[in-house]
Amino acid sequence: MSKIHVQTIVNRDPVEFLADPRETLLDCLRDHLGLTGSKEGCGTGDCGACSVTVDGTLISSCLMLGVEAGGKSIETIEGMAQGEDLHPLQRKFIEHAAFQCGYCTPGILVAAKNLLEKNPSPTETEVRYWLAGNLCRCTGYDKIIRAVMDAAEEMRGAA
Amino acid sequence: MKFHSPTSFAEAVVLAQNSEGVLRYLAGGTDVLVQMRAGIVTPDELIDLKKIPGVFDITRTAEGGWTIGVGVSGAQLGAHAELCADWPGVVDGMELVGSTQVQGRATLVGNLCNGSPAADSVPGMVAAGATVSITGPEGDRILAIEDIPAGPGRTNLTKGEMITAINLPPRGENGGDCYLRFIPRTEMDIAVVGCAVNLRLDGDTITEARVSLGAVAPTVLLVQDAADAIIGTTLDDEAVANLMAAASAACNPISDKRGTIEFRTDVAGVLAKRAAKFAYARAKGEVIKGTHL
Amino acid sequence: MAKDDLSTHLKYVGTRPDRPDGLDKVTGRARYGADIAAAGMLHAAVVRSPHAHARIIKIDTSKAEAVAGVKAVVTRADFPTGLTGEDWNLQENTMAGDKALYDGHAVAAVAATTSLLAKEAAELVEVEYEILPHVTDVDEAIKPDAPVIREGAADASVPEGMPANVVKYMEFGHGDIEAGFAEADLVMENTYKTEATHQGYIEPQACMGQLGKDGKGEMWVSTQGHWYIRKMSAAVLGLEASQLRVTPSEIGGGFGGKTTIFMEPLSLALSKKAGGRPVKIVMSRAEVLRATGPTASASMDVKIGMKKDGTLTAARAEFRMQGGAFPGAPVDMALYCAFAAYKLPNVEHIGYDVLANRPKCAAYRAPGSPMGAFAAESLLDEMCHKLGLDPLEVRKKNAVREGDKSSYGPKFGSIGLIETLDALENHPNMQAPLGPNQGRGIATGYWFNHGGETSVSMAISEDGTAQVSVGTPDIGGSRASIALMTAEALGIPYENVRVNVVETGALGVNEPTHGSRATFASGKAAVESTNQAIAEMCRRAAAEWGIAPEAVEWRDGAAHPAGPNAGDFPPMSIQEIAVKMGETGGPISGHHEGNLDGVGASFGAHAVDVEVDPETGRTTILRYLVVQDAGRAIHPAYVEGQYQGGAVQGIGWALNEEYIYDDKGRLQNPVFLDYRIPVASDLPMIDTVIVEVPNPGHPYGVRGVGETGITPPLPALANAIQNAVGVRMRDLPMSPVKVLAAIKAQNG
Amino acid sequence: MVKVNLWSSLRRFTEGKTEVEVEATTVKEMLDGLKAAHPGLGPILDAGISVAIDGEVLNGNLHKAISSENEIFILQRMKGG
Repeated sequence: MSKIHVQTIVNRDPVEFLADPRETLLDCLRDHLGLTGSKEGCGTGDCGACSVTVDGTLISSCLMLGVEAGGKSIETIEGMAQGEDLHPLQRKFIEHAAFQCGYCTPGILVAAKNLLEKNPSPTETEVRYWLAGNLCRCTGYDKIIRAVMDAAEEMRGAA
Repeated sequence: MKFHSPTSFAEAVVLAQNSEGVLRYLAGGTDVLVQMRAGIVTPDELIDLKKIPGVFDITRTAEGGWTIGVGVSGAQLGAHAELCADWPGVVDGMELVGSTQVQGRATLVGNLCNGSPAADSVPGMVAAGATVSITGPEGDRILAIEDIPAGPGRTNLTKGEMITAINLPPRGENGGDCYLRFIPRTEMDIAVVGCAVNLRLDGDTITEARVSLGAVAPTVLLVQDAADAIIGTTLDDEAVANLMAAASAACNPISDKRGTIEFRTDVAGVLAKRAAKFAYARAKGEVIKGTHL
Repeated sequence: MAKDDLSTHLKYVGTRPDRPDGLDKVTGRARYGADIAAAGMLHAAVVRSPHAHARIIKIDTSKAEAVAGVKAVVTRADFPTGLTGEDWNLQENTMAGDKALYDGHAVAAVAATTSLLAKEAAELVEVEYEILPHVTDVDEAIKPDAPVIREGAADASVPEGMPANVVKYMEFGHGDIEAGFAEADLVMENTYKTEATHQGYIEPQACMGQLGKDGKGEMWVSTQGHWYIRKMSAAVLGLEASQLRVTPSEIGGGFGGKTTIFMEPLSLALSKKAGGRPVKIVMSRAEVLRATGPTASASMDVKIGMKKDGTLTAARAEFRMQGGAFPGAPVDMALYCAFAAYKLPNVEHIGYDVLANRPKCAAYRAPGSPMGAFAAESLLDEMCHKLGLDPLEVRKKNAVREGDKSSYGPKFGSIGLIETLDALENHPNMQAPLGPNQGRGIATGYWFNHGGETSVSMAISEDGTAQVSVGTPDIGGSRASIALMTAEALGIPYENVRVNVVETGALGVNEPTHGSRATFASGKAAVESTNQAIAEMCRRAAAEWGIAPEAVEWRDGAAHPAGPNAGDFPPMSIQEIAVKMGETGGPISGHHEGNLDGVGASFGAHAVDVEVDPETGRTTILRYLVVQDAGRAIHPAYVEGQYQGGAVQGIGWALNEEYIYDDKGRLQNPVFLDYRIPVASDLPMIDTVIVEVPNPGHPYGVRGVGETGITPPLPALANAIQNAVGVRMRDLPMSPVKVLAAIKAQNG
Repeated sequence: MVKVNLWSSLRRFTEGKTEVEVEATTVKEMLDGLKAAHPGLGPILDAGISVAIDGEVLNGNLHKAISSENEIFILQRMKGG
């Protein structure tokens, strides 16, 4: 089965890889680019652990083929901090104890960042519905929602 | 698996016509990839429609309706203020499909062609009176939305045929629509029952109505009896009771892991009532936002 | 020092610092089971039975083996024979032998150079089955004419003449049950059912195993307990445990489901056959749901006698549980917990562990307790309704206190049930007004907690910081809590303590992070280890000062003369001692190991307000309160996290989660789309109150908090739904379909 | 002599008694004593049980000292999630 050469931008860097057309973007990120921060929890778009943005749109990377990534700009959890400087969401997640096992955390952070870029002042309900596709089995979501709301407030103050 | 990225529908039609084995189209991909993952479908050929110019466009027609490209995602629909103002029920239906992440990819055409009787975007389009433009080896044609699904997982498109756009009619004056669905959780489930109501008022009286039900029969239903129950009324209690009865009577559901015959039949009536009330309020000019009414 | 004095002197315990592994987990850097790669690594796929119960006539692997890139195929023929007891059960579950016992049971495995290739090859393995009659429901499986899952599987506890699928039987109790019921003003009896649920950790099982012909091997694995993985894998494959080095990855949730083996030994078996190349196996979500441990399903008869004033006179429970095709349903624990909150002069328990054609159940957060509570706490509430009594008052009236005889026999040590119920009563949520179709429900829950085999080492570094090596994987912040206790004991800043979860070669045997034990047991052992290091540092200071070691005491991170008589020396700090430890006797460290005792049980009480849509049967949670006795909260934020997470798992179990089998015994919902765990928009904030009745068996009073929280939601929600719309749900889940049907039946 | 409380369905191995007395100073001696006096208990005790001593439930700890002062229950083997 012949592979397809894909050139794309990941976390602001140009990258290229050879993809079997059956491989998902998640497979390619993890297996070809070594970016294992995006996780597979279901492979069917039901858990959000593989969330990334493609040209600014939040998607499940298990529901996009790697060969569709050509010419796009992809952001993953590995690109969220600027060097050693954490994004406010990352800091607030640590501060609020907003994760236990941490497996869903990369996907939730990517999704929450995308929300705050679109809506800097979400209500609790808006945060809950935006993140409804990011399953967390450890926390009961309480501290996640608080961390997102608190990060939003801090970012509004800084803006 | 062969992967094709045609740059015109003409090219796509030729590819589809010459395809061998199992063929799937890739619009948003949110159904095809899940089916591939589950081993339900292993396509021999996959045709990605997203490199065709114009497939991401939402355009106002000369008559005041809308043409929506086959690559337009739910997120794109939801961000289109004018379209949302015209057809909130249609947009809401699409936005209920899957998560925010799925919204970033999933399309109206994909949701329609997946052929699920529970597809959330389809009742809204049926109630709106939407059509699809089709191209194929034999030329172009236009079909009503409700004529596309042939049964669970099947469509009436022939080999080599594909949808090129969704067409929504002009909203016009004093109209309103609404789609509601029932799921056990608040998000992330397949509709157990879905109902869309689209209506137009003259003063307080309903002059036109279309009522559509999802997940209560092998295909999405357009229920004339339910529409007739409210046309000519002000959606008074008696009309609502008749609407509920007509909606429930139209149901021919199955019992499965998501719901029972009895539940689906009962809740179809309840959703018809609630959707009609919201559609009526929208027709009155009220702005009612949200997909979780 | 008395415990109450202790709390006023705590500097680090009870604070909420950043967890040590926080940075790794918000940047994507933390490495979980599937995040590993190694040179020459192969990928595996597992062939699974599509049948619930079938004899395996023949397996033909030749076509799979012929595929270029396929390096090994294994079946049960590649495993040693002659195992007995639980070792045999584990082997049989890892790979089917004569029969496939449930939908999803592994029958073969393939290793190839890519995972796509492994999956393709797996489809080429041809298995010939003879389909046998099957049974998946516990009440069907216990019938005398049910299909027999395995001949002769019953243990010595089962008397002659019981149905063939009953593999364990128990009775226990005390008092005179009939006299107790005769004394009551109201006796009620009902049957309650709970469906199996899955732990639902978001990280599917994943491992990479490597095994050579010499029997030496390594494994990287997502697990709650790597010594368990080592012992079980070695047993199943006939290896020497010490030749297998197991390293735990970060773990993406376990909740009991990762305390045992499923596909892990297959990576070793495949590796050995593939010339020692490492083999990675990552389960799909469907494999997780079909073939890893869910919990048991239960059918439970409960009978309670109550006086008009709410005093309980007698109770009886007869529980039937299936935990899949193997013994091990937690019917015993369910019975122990059912009435544990109440003083009962007369009580009788009967339990049946029953085989069925379902996956082998694994532990799930307070195994058994949620089922028992659902039955007992529901019936108790129904009786309060009938007698017009306040359900909280009745619970307080009958609540057990220290020294009371428990329903399961032994007397209670220090417990905090009364304090917990008082805190619940005083919470503002209990006064919130309720509207139409809204109702409030309360319930209690109990879990024993566990000490268990524990081995911990700690060492002082040359700069006066400390490192602690523990064997309990950190699932919910235990590195932070253990670091806090170590810092407290040493009197050095929290940031100066690093806690490492180490591999099997680095410590003695550790039980998993289970039984709510990581902070209790590894924490207690870390403090004991630290005390040894402190004693050594005091000795070194004493030698420097030329005084007796007993004349030196440790406080605030430094050695001090114990009093004016000891001598007049300035304090010698940990840094001063550490920097020259090479010249004063060498490394300073401490180690503690044992089967730790001093465990403190944890009671909880929850209150939930719901609104039920009478037209659709849907339950919306308006507010939720968890009150639980933590003993002492070391890192309160992670204690709250356990309360909230446990409660929400219980909410899922109560409302929507269930295993759905079709008439062929195939699981109908092995995806998160239809296995419906709660999503963020389903829930309000989860309010918590941490009650602290210190456990005298732990240096800082810790009880362990992980498990109790999953128990009360099941009955609390049933109680709330009755108060909202008048219907009593006795069959979980209380899905909209069932609630609407009940409402319609009630309305006639 | 220590008094040991058994779960009641074990009485078919103990001539109908759920409370039995054995000569023992450790948990191990107690279990050995039980098996010697009531051989039918052997397979049950060997399959894995927990022992509650004065209310604390323990797995293992065979060498733990016990006396007639202790309240002793044999329980099903504890498991946790």
